[in-house]
Amino acid sequence: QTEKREATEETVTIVFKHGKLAGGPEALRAILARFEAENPDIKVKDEVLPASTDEQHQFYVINLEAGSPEFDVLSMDVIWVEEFARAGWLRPLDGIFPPEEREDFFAGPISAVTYQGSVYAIPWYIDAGLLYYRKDLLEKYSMPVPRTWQELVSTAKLIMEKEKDIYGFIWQGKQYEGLVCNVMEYMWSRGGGLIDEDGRFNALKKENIEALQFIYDLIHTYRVSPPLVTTAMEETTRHIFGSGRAIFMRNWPYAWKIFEREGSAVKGKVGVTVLPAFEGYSSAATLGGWQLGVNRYSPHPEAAERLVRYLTSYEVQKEMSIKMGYRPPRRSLYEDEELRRAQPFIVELYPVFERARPRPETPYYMMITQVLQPEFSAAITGLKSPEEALRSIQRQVEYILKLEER
Amino acid sequence: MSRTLKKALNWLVLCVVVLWSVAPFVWQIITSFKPSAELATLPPLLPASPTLDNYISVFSDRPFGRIILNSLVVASLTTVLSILVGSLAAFGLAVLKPRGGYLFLGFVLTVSMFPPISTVSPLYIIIRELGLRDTVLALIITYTTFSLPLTIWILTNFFRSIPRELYLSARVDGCTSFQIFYRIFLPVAAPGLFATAILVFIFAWNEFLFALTFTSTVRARTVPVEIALFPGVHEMPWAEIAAASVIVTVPVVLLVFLFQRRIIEGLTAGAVKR
Amino acid sequence: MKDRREGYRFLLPAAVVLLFVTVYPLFYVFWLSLHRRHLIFDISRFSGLENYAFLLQDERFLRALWNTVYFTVLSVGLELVLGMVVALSLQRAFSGRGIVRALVLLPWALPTVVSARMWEWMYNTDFGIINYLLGVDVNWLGSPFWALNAAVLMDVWKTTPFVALILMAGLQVIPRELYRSAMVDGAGSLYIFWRITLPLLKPVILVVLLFRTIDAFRVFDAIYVLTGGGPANTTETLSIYAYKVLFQTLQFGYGSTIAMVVFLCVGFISVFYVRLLSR
Amino acid sequence: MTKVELKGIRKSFDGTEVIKGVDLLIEKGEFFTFLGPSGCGKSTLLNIVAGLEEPTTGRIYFDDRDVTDLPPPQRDVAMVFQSYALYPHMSVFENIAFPLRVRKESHHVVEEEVRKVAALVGLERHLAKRPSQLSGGERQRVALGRAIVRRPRVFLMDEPLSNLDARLRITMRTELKRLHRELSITTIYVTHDQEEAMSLSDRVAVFHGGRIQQCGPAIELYRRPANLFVARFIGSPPMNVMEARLVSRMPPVVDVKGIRVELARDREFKDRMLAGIRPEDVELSSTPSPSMVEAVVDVAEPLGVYQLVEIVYNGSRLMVRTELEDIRAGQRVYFKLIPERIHLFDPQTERRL
Amino acid sequence: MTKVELKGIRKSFDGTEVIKGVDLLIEKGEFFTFLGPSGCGKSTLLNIVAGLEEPTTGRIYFDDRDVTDLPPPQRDVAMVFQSYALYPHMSVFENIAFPLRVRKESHHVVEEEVRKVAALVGLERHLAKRPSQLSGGERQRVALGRAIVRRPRVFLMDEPLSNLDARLRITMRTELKRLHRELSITTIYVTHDQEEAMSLSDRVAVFHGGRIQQCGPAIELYRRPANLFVARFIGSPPMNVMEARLVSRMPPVVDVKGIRVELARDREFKDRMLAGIRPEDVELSSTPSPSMVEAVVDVAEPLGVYQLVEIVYNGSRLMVRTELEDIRAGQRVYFKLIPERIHLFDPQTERRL
Ligand SMILES: Nc1ncnc2c1ncn2[C@@H]1O[C@H](COP(=O)(O)OP(=O)(O)OP(=O)(O)O)[C@@H](O)[C@H]1O
Ligand SMILES: Nc1ncnc2c1ncn2[C@@H]1O[C@H](COP(=O)(O)OP(=O)(O)OP(=O)(O)O)[C@@H](O)[C@H]1O
Ligand SMILES: [Mg+2]
Ligand SMILES: [Mg+2]
Repeated sequence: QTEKREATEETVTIVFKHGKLAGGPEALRAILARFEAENPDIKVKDEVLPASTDEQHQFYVINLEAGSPEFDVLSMDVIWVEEFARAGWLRPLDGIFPPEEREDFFAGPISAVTYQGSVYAIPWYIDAGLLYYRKDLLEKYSMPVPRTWQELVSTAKLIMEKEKDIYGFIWQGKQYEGLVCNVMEYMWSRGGGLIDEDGRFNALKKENIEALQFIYDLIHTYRVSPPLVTTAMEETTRHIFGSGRAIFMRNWPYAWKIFEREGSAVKGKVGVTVLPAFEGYSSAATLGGWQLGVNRYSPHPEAAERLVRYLTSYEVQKEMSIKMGYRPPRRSLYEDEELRRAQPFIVELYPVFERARPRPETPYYMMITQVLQPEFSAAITGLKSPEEALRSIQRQVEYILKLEER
Repeated sequence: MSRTLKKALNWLVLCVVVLWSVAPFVWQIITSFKPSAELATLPPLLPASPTLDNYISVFSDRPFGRIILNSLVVASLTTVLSILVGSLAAFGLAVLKPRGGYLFLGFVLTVSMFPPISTVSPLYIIIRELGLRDTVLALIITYTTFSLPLTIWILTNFFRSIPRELYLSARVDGCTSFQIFYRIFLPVAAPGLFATAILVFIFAWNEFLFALTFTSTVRARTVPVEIALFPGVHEMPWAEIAAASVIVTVPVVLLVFLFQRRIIEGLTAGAVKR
Repeated sequence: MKDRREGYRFLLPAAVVLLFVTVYPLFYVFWLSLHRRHLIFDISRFSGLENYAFLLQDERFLRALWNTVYFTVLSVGLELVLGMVVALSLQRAFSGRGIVRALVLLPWALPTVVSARMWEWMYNTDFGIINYLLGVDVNWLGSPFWALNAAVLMDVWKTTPFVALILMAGLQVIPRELYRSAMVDGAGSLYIFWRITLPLLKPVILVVLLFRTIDAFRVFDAIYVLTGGGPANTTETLSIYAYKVLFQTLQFGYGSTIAMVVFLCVGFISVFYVRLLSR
Repeated sequence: MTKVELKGIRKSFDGTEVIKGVDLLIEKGEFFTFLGPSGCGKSTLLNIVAGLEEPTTGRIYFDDRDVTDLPPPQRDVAMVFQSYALYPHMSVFENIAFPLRVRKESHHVVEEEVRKVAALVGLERHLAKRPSQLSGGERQRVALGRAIVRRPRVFLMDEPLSNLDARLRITMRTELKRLHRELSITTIYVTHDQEEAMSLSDRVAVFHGGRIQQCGPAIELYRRPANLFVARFIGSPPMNVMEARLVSRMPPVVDVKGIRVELARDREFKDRMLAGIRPEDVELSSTPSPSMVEAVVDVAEPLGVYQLVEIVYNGSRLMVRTELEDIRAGQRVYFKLIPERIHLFDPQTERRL
Repeated sequence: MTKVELKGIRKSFDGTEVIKGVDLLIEKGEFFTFLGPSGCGKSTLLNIVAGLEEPTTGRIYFDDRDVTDLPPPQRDVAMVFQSYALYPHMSVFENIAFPLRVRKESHHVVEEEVRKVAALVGLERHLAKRPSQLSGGERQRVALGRAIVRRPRVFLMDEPLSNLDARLRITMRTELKRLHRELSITTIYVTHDQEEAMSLSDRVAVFHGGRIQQCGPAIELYRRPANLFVARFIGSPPMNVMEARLVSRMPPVVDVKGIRVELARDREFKDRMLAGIRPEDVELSSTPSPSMVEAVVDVAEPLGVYQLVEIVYNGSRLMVRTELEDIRAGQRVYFKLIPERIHLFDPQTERRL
């Protein structure tokens, strides 16, 4: 109302918080500059958050809890939106993100931004776990791309015996959020999971035990995964794979572009596919990606909403895909000719994203994951048996969820 | 002769000790000059094509200058405040000897043992309520307080070592207590003040827990937090971290080299006398 | 007498600051620890000793407690022994002693965060200098066995100089005449060390132990930055656990309970040493 | 010149009484010394006069005016300490000027006064130096200068010479004495060195256990010590003390460990007494003589002009000071006590008889 | 009993020579003292004898055996330090027992020896105490006991009395002397106190600037100081030194600041000399006499048996020691120099003439 008029009279500055983006600060700056050109009454200041998502989360929590009006637009991991919405820190965006438009988005991210019927953020870009493999090696030993975990193990073992100094399968096993993503993929692809049909939290079940056991076996029984995976994060594994020292790798899509760069040791030798599943079950990938929302305490909500709209618009998402390699959450973009030409790789991932599953959708996810991370870590390093770990998870999470009851 | 053998052994231990102390830091310096492409290959140890890029990008990609400024402001103001309040108290304790002074000193010592983690949550709430979140002021206040026990303890020892006759003499010459404090004791204890100041400065420059908790933006973030929270996509930019580390350690290294005598004096003032 | 009364005025500013910023929060944290308090969802209700009860069956807490004790005992023990060796060898005067002392002081003076980052990089499995120099392929920070020991090593590196310097100062207070006298009386260096040096150094050793034990027990930044508490919480100390609970999910009730426990433990340690010292 | 009077001064620290009732009258311009062993309360009493400590009971008068409740600056006294208490961060000039600066005297006055005083104590050439650059004697002089510059009513000096070496102490002693003569300011001097007390003072008060044992001119204390403590404390080497019995009243004859001595009649006696004999009051000879007693030299310490000799007779030891040069340990010697120089004390009260 | 011989000892610290060539022969059982002002290298030389320092050049012989390269434990010496160097964490018993424990003597022997020594130094009742619970003199005795218990070949003592107060020093001096007589162990004693040196020693070596200035029996040094340094250093208060001119050779008459004195003929003379006159070698009188010179008393310090008096004549000052009792400052007095007690020195070389 009056704000609109004010906005036209003086420029407002809105602050946009986000994690560091691939391609350096300039690419985003260019996009924002265009936004500023289109909206002369708005200036955008973008501020980069720390590397680790845990620290980013801590930043938001501490500031939002204190009602900080110091930033307007925030980028959020999929697992935070419900928590922030439940805490009442986000502005509902139903008005600028109508149900019709949501149709065009993948189901996973939409469900992640929806809390009690309203949307609190708009998906910005999307991620999901993938299997990277060495095309050249599989061809050399004429092995097919594995469709099941067991196949992956046997293929890896076979090649490892022939090739010297090569790891079989590397993934992210350090105690952090990435580990949860990895473990969930095994559980889902075994028919398990943490939340039952009725929405109850139920970790302790046969499928989950078997999945965890399998992960443990990857390292300690089949020995296709080196022990270093228990401390590896994305870049650790990407470096190893990128220097040609591994056959298979689980990672996010970002790695592809790096492998295909000039001078890469594996340029042209890398293939990408959906993650394997257990025999008789279907493959699953953990949904990742970032959403944009508006701070409830923002002094300029209207301007902030405009920025969110802009950044999640068809055009910007397309540009970010083409120029920076980010995967758009809009299905229709995968039909876009320009994008198909520029990033054929992204387009191929469509089926993966279609099937990507969100981690447990609960406002308490961050507390729960603090339980999951160490317990999973303990299970894959053999400090605890899978059953012990899952039992412990169940007990602790129940104590957390008791908060809800009053 | 055994004397020479003993000397040789001494030298050996000495070399090992020095090497052991310095080597990690030297490695950090070397790393800071490596282009990121060379990080992942270990031999050679030295960068094949040393570069200043890491140093440049620390400042160009990040508001690192501002953060150093924050740290400088926090550390210097903390030092000044802590010395001010601490030397007053120490003078009171050591020279005027009020009844119950020992209790107070005991209280101060007890406080010095408080684990910061035990008070960080209420302090966070208090600071938030006072609207001081993410300000250097919040850090200055907490640092001053947490360095006070050290300051009081060391300065009390220093003041005690000043002959009481100086106090009596100045009294007879007509000074008030406060005049004696700043005209006689402060100047005479200058070396002690200086030693303490350096310790407090180093403490404030290095503190992490409170800084991590009470600050959230470049407005008040300090150097250790910045280094701990160095942003990167998916992984640590090791070379940049190394460069940043080298930059922020420079003041500390300078202090140590210029004033090692005083630092050691200050450190040991509390532990060894008595 | 007038002096004495005047003395209180000089103590006043310090007393006010200390009371407000350390003592009051301590009572506050105790109060918090009696609550289920969750800042994010604005939940706050009095729960008595419920948190403490849960603590006793919280495996993660027990694990953290054990880690903390292990870290404290091992690092302080090593630092004392190494510190003594360094102190004895640096004790005698030689030219360049100032520089050597400054170099030795360096690890102590570096920001903990920086040294944690340094060691994290050196410990790196693939590109770390340590594995390279040793010619091994150990996953220092990833293996549950090595991680805590790696943290201990870092701490030893960082604080041995401090211990050595204090011990050195303690050595310097021992009159040289005592050694000379013992030498003239026919005692060898080892005998002198055990019968003269060590007993005379005892008070200083106790003070060092007190400082170091307390510091090690409340360790936070070093390990927080080095490993974040992983792998599998094998390096999670009480402080880190408390911090995560407090500030990653803003559970101020339970977090305060852990913080309270840290405080109590440190209290016990101090009382123990102070007893020894005053004997 | 100021008269200082102490009336019924007592002082307790934490319940233990350190000064147990002192009454004193110090005359205008007098050089008065508190003499006593360490810890007897000399400094405490001096501090009470200065106003640095409050007496528990008792009053202090300067020229008949009660100053007990005045703080130090208003009493207008100057004090010199054993450690000199020079301000190490100030030059000699500033040290001497300090009391004037505190009083906010004009620059001109300060400059002039300091120069005058510096000339008086012989420090003109050192005004720009720091105390750490001075020798012990020069530091001493700075401390004196700082006291003099105020032209105080009373000088208080707390063992100002005891940090100096023996040789310098003698020189400074002479200088102090000369200064006092020139300035004629009432001076209270504290020392535990009897030689210093004797050489400097008009009158000396000997303290022991918080009480004045005797008060009077130094030579008086030496000649007629009021009790055993004073007798032993004054004189070096200290007086020999031996048991004595009265063997006859008329004429009075005492037996000192087997030696009979006839004493003057106007003295008091008891049956059992303690006889005090100063080493310098024994006549020694290396040749026998009928009036003398034979003894053997146990230890002989030649000290230049004279020797200290410890002789043994009859199982008793006696320290003797002699100018004879040919005395050696083991030698047979002959000695005699000088009757009028024998001091007699009551063995119970230890008072002089 | 051991004979100690030093041959051509020199010692440098960091390039500066502290001992500049010392040759000495210390006889069996002798009590020998190194006397000299602070910093002259006495302690350094003693440490060299103990083996705690190596000489830069020179050799040390014990009973003609070269011990220069032996470490301290093998030299079998015992040392007493100025600070006593008692082990604060051990009881008196353990302190004394320490040298025996090091030698791993049986418990029985240790017990017996320690008790014997404790009795000798009078510490029987204090054996269970810690050093901090003892008085200065008792600590001193513990240090002595610890040295004695080993029955060493040589005792080395580095200013063992200088931490004691004046009175106790005199007592301990006598005791030391007696102990030495009883044990007859060769003793090297270091002090800067000339009185101590004179009273204790068989022979004294006066050090200055790293060289021996004079060596001989104490009384010899007092009577015939070899140079101005020794003359001034020995005797208290120190010798007055004044310029003197030879006015006639036959008979030899010198003019000391206007006073003409005829000297014995067998002495050496120069035209210009320095005359040294000890304060005790001036005859003073309060009544005029033709052979005497008039002077005025500037300062008078009564010290019991005698007084120290500073007199002024002809613009010169002279310190005089007198037993006259009625001398006061400002008074007119008459004095005379005793010709045979005037010491003459060459003003260039400062050697005795
Ligand atoms: N501030 C004080 N508090 C408690 N006791 C004190 C204090 N000042 C002095 N005393 C005690 O009073 C006694 C007398 O002390 P004082 O300093 O007057 O002795 P002193 O005669 O000057 O001795 P010294 O010759 O050693 O200087 C001592 O036993 C001392 O311990
Ligand atoms: N270890 C050393 N290193 C360097 N110089 C030394 C050392 N020991 C002594 N000196 C120097 O040698 C000189 C003589 O010292 P020494 O201790 O022998 O003197 P001293 O005659 O015993 O004096 P004092 O009476 O003060 O004890 C001094 O100038 C001293 O500074
Ligand atoms: Mg005193
Ligand atoms: Mg010496």
